[in-house]
Amino acid sequence: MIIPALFQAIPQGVDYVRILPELVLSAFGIVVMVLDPVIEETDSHKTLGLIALAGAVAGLVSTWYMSGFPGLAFSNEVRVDTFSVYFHFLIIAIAAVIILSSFEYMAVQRIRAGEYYALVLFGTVGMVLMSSAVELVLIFIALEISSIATYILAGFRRNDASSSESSLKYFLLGSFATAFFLYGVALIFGATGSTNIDKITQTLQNRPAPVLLYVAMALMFVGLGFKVAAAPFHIWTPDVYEGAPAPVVGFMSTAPKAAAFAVLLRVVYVINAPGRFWFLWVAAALSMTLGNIGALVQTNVKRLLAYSSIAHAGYILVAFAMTTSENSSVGISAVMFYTAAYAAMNVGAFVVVSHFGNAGERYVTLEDYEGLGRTSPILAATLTLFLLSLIGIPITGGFFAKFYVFSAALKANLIWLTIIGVLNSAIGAYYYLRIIVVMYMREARTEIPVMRISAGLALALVISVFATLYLGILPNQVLKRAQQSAQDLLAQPAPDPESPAQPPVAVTQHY
Amino acid sequence: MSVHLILFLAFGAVAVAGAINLLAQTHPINSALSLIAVMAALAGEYLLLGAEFVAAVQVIVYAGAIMVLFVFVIMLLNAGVEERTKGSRVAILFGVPGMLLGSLLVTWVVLRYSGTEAVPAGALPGAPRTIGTLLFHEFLLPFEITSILILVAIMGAVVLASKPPTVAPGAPIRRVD
Amino acid sequence: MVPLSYYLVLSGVLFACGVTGFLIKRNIITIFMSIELMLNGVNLSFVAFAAHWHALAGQVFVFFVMVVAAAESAVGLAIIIAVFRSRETLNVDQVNLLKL
Amino acid sequence: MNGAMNIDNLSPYILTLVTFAPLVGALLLTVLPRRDREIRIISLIFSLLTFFLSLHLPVHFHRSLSGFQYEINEAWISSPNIHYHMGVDGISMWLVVLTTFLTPLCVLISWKSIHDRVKEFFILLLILETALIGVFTSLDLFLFYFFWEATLIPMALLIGVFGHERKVYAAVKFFMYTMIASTFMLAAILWLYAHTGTFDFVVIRDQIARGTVPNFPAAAQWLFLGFFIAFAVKVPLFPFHTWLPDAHVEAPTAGSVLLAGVLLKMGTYGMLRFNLGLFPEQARSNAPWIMTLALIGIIYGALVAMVQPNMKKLIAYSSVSHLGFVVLGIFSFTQLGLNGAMFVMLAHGVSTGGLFMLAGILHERRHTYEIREFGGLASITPVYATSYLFIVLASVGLPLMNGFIGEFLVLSGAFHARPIYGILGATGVIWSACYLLWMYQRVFYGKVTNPINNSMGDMLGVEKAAVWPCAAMALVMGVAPILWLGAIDPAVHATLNPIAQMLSKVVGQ
Amino acid sequence: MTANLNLWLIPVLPLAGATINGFLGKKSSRTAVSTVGLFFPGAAFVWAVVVVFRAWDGLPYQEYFAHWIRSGSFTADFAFYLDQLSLVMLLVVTGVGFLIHIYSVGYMWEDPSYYRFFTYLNLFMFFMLTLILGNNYLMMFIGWEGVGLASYLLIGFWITKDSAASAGKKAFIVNRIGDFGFLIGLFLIIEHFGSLDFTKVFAQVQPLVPESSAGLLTTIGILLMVGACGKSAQIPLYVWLPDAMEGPTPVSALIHAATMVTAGVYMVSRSHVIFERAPIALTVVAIIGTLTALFAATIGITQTDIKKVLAYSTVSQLGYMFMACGVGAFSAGIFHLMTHAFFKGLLFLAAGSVIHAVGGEQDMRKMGGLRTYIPWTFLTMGIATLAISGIPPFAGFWSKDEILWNAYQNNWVYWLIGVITAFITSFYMFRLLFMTFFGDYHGAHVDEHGHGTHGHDGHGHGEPHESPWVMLGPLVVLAVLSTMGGLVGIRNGFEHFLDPVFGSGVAEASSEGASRSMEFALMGVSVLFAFLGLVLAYVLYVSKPYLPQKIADALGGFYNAVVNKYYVDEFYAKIFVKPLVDGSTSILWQGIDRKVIDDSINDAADGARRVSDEVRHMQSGNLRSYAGWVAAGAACVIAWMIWLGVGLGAGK
Repeated sequence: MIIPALFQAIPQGVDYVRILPELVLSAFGIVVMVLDPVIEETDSHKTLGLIALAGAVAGLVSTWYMSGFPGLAFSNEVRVDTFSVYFHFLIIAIAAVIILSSFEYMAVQRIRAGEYYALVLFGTVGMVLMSSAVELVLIFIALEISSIATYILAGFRRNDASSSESSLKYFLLGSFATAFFLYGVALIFGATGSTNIDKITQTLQNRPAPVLLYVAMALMFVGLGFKVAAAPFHIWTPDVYEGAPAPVVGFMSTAPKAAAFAVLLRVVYVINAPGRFWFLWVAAALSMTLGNIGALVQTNVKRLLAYSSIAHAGYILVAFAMTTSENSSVGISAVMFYTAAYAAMNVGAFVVVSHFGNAGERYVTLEDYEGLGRTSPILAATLTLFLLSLIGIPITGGFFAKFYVFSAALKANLIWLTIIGVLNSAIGAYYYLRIIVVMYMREARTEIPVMRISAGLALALVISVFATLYLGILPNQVLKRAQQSAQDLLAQPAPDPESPAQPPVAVTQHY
Repeated sequence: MSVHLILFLAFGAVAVAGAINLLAQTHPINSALSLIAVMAALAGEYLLLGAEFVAAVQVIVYAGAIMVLFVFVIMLLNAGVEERTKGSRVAILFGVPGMLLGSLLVTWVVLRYSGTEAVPAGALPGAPRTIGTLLFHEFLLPFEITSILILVAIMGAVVLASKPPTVAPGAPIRRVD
Repeated sequence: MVPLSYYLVLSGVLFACGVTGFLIKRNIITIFMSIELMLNGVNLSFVAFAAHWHALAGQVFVFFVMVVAAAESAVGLAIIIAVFRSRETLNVDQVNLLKL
Repeated sequence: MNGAMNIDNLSPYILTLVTFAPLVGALLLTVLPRRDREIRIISLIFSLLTFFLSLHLPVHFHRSLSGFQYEINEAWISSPNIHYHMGVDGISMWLVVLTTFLTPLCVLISWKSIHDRVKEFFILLLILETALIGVFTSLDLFLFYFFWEATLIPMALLIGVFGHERKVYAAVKFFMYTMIASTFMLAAILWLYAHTGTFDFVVIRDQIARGTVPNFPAAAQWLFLGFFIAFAVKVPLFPFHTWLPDAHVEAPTAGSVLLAGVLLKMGTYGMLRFNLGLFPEQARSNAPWIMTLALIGIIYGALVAMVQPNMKKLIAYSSVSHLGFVVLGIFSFTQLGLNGAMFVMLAHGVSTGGLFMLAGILHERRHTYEIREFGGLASITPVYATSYLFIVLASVGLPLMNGFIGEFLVLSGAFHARPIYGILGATGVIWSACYLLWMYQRVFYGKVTNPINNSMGDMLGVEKAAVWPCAAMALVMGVAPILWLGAIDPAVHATLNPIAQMLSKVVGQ
Repeated sequence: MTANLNLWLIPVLPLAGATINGFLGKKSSRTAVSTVGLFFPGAAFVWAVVVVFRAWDGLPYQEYFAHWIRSGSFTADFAFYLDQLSLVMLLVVTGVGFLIHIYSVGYMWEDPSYYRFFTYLNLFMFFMLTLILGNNYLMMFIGWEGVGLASYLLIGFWITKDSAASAGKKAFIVNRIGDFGFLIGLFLIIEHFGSLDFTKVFAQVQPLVPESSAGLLTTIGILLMVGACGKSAQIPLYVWLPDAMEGPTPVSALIHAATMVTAGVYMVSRSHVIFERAPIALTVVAIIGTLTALFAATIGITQTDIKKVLAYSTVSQLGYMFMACGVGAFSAGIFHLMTHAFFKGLLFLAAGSVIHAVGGEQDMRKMGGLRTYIPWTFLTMGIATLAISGIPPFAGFWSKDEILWNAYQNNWVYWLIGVITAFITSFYMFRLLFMTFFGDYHGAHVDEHGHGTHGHDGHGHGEPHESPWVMLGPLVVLAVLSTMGGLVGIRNGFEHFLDPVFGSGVAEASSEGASRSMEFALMGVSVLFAFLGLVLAYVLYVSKPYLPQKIADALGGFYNAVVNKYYVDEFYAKIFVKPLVDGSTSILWQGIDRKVIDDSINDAADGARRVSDEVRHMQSGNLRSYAGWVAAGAACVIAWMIWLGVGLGAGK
């Protein structure tokens, strides 16, 4: 009796298509992991890197394939729609670029590559799953996969005390925050009797939100706020980013954040989290202000970019503070677009930083960047483009993203938040400008060795530059996707006919 | 006062006492032992709630496996008595009051709003079999994906705990023009 | 018969103890233990709610939490070992290379 | 009312061509090897090409019509509703031509003076040109803001990379001032979009005029101020002007020329196009204090210019003074005043551009702008002295030179608005003579006080080629302003007319 | 309507000369430069004469060329207007101008920047003729400012001389102050009459009744007078003219005596329609004119620089002309303008000849006894002196008499001051003559001056010597004109000629009948005073040369004040220039710009940096602190959410 029941419950083929990217990435991750001890270390950088890259590309292809099969899978735990496809694409693309840029980094830093690439791929699995999961349990596990992978990645520069410190801080605080998140999940479960987002939504539809739900939301905000580095939970960011390897920072400042934003979007808009407005408002304002102000006097480029990532989280949060549903749709697409634009420019920036850092990441202070405009004009120009995008100067994705977010905010009549935001973006311009200033307007005091740009890094840069410019000049396609996603997300969740909904307490009949 | 309540209070008392002892002890081994006590007491609470499987796992996995790992590491690193360094005013000035405020508020909300209806002892029998069915039905994907999690953890442990390469990263690489 | 709220309060107290431990303990391993304590507190809530809602999903959740905790502890202890290697200390107040 | 009609089917792409031709040049330069001579020549070719392309505009312009011409309106981004909408009227057309006119001269004046990072310099210069032209041709507020912000970086880099001793301070100051101010404009633009659903200037203007924008009356004053602050800093209007002297002193010559010649006009153009175009009532009600600030700028700028020991700073402060005239004219709400303001913009671009080039020539030889370093140059470098005097006279506002026409019109307009404005503004004619002639005397007259100067060479061929067109243009504009005013007048009339209509409506109620 | 006169040729010809010399002169020979420089003004003069004959019956005549400014309904075009008034001016300017050009060939021959001089001089002619011929105020303003420019360039002609440059700048700036008034007057005209065309404006003014109190026309009139004060060196803006003597002497003759400085008189006369309807403005004009005449004359007494004496005399004579205008006798003013052009031009040229003769010396105390060395110069200068002193039958007599008569009819005070001034004029002019040409030569015979820096002539001087004929020729012609020029005024012939312009105004009506004898009596008085001046000068400077010093000592402080030109320059420097410069430096630039604006911005930036440093310290690096922040943040969020939840929960 059990066996047939089991078979009955085993998911159908289409279910697997709906997690195909995850499967593909995991498979490649395992291949990398298995091959690692087999291959000579000298070869492993290239070979394993290429396999990982192939995995990421395959992940992109499978995402494309998956996009043809929208719907729910695995007992309504995974939802494939434009929204999740968008984040799949984004996160896997980030991973691909990071892998590309890591070829050189791994070799220069003499880091064993096998685990690194496998961890990137596995981490990516967690992140993409976060974006498509609609079951809090699954979200939690996916979140942990992505978090643990990044904790480890942060500690990969093993000879450097700061790297392990970064890893430790990230790990302890991350777990601390995860506990809050988990507590929130528990209280949601307590408040609604379910952990499936769609069901929670249905449950909450026609009755006032219980007080417990407010507490639950508060705790979830703490956890997710930590993951996206929103003030006042941003505090770990500078230390961790400073110590972690540069490409990893590029990765973890964008991909897990994108995933966390995806979760936050689901939590905020699908569950229609009560009482969120002022929290998000304050968090947005605080993040922007603290991030920008903190960055003003930084001299370490990685740390500076860490503060900037706090500020950018703030800009993204501005778009969260929409209340009515028509504004929500703009807000959601603004978040999504901003995430993509931020990914393009920030990954690019960290790729350049990792290259300039040289062995042991020796050259990461502003002083080291003096005169780079002359010694390494192409990289300096590229970094300038990314920095301009971070400032929000036209023709870059950063500009349009900011523009879009603020236009959404004004549409929702968030006038003060918009003003705080635009003023912040003006102040923020100062510290990005400082990097440009030292690169171009100062002469090098000591000669800093600059490596030749390797092919992988060059390709990574080209992709980042292209993406930054594409999002700035022709944002239409991406915007359309984001807007479609917003529609999908906001549409009331309907049970997928292919996998019949089961009551959450199905097993209780045994009792 | 039913037996049920007495048992609840007893286990609860042990758990809280263990937790406080964890904080109070200065040697990590003592803290670890206190934590084991907490976990054991919680396993008792789980049993009261009918969660047999969970209670068992709590003892085997948590108290057994995980805490052993802790103790092992404590011994490995030869961790001694904690120094009472003054590293953080913030934690004391903001953190602890914040924690107190938060937990008081949550307690108040829980007492006031979560309903006072009693949970009968063994209200929901969580036998391993039913749990297993659930795991392979509804929670198949999380269950499977957990393997990835464990894979990651293993790899991480291997990478981080192994001795770092003795070869430091090479000297700065110069532009080859 | 024990009211649900009792369980929840106990769970909250354990969670709070965990938080306090994180705040006041200096030994990294103990701090990590405090996190485990927080997780345990949450677990109790899950089980209590599961009983309250007659939903076994809560118990399954606890199972997953334990797995995650196990994985975390593996990684966490490895990290602690790595830190100890480079810093020769387990005092968290002395792990402050990265600041400002 | 709606002036937007496509009247010239032959040239819908001309604006795109003109705007992006320099960018194409810049892109071409990026892939070229670092051979300075070729880079200079190619930049010159592209800037000249742009200039000749832009001449298409005035040549085929229908002067009797007041609306936008050479329009192109393509959807760019569907949501938000952003269009690639370009067009020029008699106001913006001349500013485009001014830009394309000055850029080749900038290339020429930089021919010898830039020897380091030549490639970067000309790339930035050409990018800047594209952005500047874009500002004047955009009719979509998003597009406008896009180009508006795009001017910042090339300019800041030109100052910061190719400037003099305190270049970094100046570049950052310039950047931050304008950046912070323009965020207010961004907020205003976004508000308009949120309430009208479009960025199209013409559509928004008509909606506002018809009163169909929700919540507009409550917000109008703030919107007006949002735009105004951005423009006022750019102009720069007292008391937002202190970035200008620093930026000018440190900037390389070509940077100063474009900064004073065109960049500042972005502010006044913005006031004319947006503050007046979109918010006529607010513009009118705010006019008194704005005109007062403009007056303070005129007098204050001139007085401070008078006592500057540094030639470039002096010219910079004179720009503050001259731009005060423009603002005064714009907010006088008279046909005369607005025509004059437009004309001052153009004239100032030409003559101050020329002055900066001349100052640059001096710096090229002596690496200083300090006036006391010089003296008696007239006997050493007669051609230079004569060219300098010519441009000085244009700037002083001698009749038959370009400066006079604009100032006269502005002042008579201001006088009409309120006599005291005209009177106080007219003191500017005294001040400008004071500071410029005094400076000229100290630099050129008397005996050669500094023996080093005896070995100074007179103007070189490229320098003549850069400065003399300015001089010639200054004269032509003074003698035949009708060539310009013919197109400006109807456009100004159209800008003013909605105001007049609206006023009569108000009075009628 | 007359046939097309091609009036445009008259200004454009000198412009062509200026252009050709300006571009090509540097590389051309002096002869070529002189040819060009003389031909074009000469041609202009010829054409002007032709125009006189062709236009005689067709006045007023207008000629339109092109649009200049069109803005809305306001237009100002390139157009010329010719009537009897401009005709007179045309002839004076081209005629005297041409003579001075000829003279300059000799005077400037040795100058290294010979071509530049002719360029500027021709340029001046262009602007002056534009000023005269313009048919609207704006065209007039072109010329008005243009002559200012030419004046600036020519005063500072010797570019290595600092004083010259300062003088040029001063002239320009003081003129600008006048122009400021002029411009505002124009704005008022535009404002109320919508045009600047003479014909259109005057047609609208014509029907207005004279204002009994200060009104629009009065305001316009006074503002125009401010402009005239600047250009024609009247109180309080006369200060630039004496300094302008730094320029080469032909320039002083042409610009600062004969033509440019009279532009103010021309402008006021041109605007007579306005002034006649604004009696208060007229009174202002008269008072300014009268006071200037007296004031400048007194300074003239004590000056020792030959050109400065002439400069103050010019200021004084211009005062006469304004006095004439102020009493409504515009034609008398113009008449004096014309005769003044003759004799003052002559005086300057002769003075130039003297300076030329003594090697650049301008101090009269170092001259003396020159009549034997330079007889022609002495002769012509003597004639001019007689003319300016108002001794019949020389030109000055007729015009000055005309003015005084008209002044007397208006108010005897004007007349009285006028006569006193005439006396002083006569005195200092003869003083000049006597000091220069009589007594013994005090100058050094060796060459001390004139080389390099002064650059006048450059050739050495042993003895004072007579100038070449190219210089003496114009002297002689002007001497003839100074002698005979006044005769056109006999029987009011000149006034009648101008009647079409000014109408048969005051002069005509009152010169009838009974007052005829009065006129003669007054004439006698003034001539008597002129002779008194002559005699006094003779006594003091020829027969008893020790007396002046005694008198000076006796007068003490007052004398010093007069010698120092009443300290007006110092006064202006102290009251206007210095506070302006110091205030701009310390209050505006260093104060407001640096201290207030920049410092507050920098303070804001520093503040941001300090805040940033504070924010940075949140990042203490201590893990437990971080957890503390997170916990505190979490507590806030929880508290807030519970507050919300409870509030909402209670509501439902």
